[in-house]
Amino acid sequence: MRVTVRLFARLRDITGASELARDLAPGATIGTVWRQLAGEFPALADYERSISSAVNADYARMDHVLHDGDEVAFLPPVSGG
Amino acid sequence: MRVTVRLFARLRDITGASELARDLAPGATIGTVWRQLAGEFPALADYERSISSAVNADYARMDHVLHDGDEVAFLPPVSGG
Amino acid sequence: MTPLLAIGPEALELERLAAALDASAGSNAGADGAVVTFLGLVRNHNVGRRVRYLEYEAYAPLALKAFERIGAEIHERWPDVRLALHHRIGRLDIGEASIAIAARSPHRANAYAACRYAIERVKQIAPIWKREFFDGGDMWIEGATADPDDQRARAEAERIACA
Amino acid sequence: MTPLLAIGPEALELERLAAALDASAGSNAGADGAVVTFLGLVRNHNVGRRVRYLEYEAYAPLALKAFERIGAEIHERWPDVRLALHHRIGRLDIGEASIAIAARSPHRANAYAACRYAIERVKQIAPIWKREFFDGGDMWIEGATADPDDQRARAEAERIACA
Repeated sequence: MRVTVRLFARLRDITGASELARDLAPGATIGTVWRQLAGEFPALADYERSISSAVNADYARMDHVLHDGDEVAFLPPVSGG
Repeated sequence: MRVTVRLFARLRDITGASELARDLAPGATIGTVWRQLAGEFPALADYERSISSAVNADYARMDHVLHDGDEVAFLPPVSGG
Repeated sequence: MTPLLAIGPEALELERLAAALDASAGSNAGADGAVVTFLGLVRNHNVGRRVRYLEYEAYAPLALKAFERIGAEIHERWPDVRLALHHRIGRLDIGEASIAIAARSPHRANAYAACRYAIERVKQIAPIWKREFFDGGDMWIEGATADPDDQRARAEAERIACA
Repeated sequence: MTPLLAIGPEALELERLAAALDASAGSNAGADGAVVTFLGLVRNHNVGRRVRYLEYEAYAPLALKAFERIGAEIHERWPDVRLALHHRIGRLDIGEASIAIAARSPHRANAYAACRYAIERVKQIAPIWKREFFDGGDMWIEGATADPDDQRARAEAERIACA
């Protein structure tokens, strides 16, 4: 299955992309995607404990199981307001 | 000596005047004026403990000694805002 | 130019207060990160009475001095806050604003606290009265005995402001 | 018509939020006695850096849902408050407003508390980031790890709101 990954702020700078496509095995979770990305971009490791994640524009935990066509987002600590 | 007395809100309704002139003996205080008015308008007695007073548009206590030409004001409990 | 402190019959506008604060900031305006404003509106009911309209009366010169005093208290307690405060008098219909306050500061905590403190102090010490015209009659509303030197009242306003 | 909750590149105006709240009140508008607003402004310095301008970025659809969640939390905690909240994105110069919040209620205590709570919660859970361009460089500002289910963070926002 295939998901779209959205990256924001410094995560986007690190990966050089605001949007990536990734192919996953069935049963993959948000965490699966994160570990895959962290393997490709070691600088992401800094964010291991501080990122939030979302699926289809709703907050979701790392153990959330993904489906084909999902939009996964990784969010560094926020600074709005 | 002569002072002007300003009355507001229900004090004005009770006395029927927003401004009165009063002749006073030397050494008279704000309290002197108040007791004089309370003698003329018994309904003012209700305000004995709740009024505030001012002289020349500055808050002043009842024992404040008046001078010729002063403007004395009596203020019922306030309700601005 | 709009003054920072005012009392009069004109309708109140937040934009005018904000502009007055902007102008008063001068070259230091860029240091401010927060503006908190308060509008007091005439409500259509009060303790079970259906209110038709209000009439506000003030001892205007003393009211302005009370506003200045409140501004000085705020300057003492929150030196980085600048304040604008306008009160309206005369007849006010339901939904109209009787008071508009704006507090501007580098940090939001002080702007919130000062804005709240200002309205509490106005209710304590500004020589202003409202007469309520309701279905079936009218009456003067009487709240606090005004005593600007009452430190207990001032402390209570600070407590409410969550300072 | 202006929506109550919004995120976009347009300049923020308090009057638009106030009008949106007015309109949303409908026939019940006359019951409200207080409107409290907050504007967050871009400051010209931050922890010793001279700031030139900011760029705000957001995950807009999730940001709107976060605003809705904050609105629901406020409705639960202060049922008589109605809220409007607009956040700006894109480049913002010094003194421009990045966020505008308005809370309207029959009583001022709830309007103040809800308005303060809203900005604290935005800083906790809205997926929005600012990049600071200062003399000598630029950097993404990173604040709180967004977790809308963190009840400790929510309790902290209530505490700060002095509720």
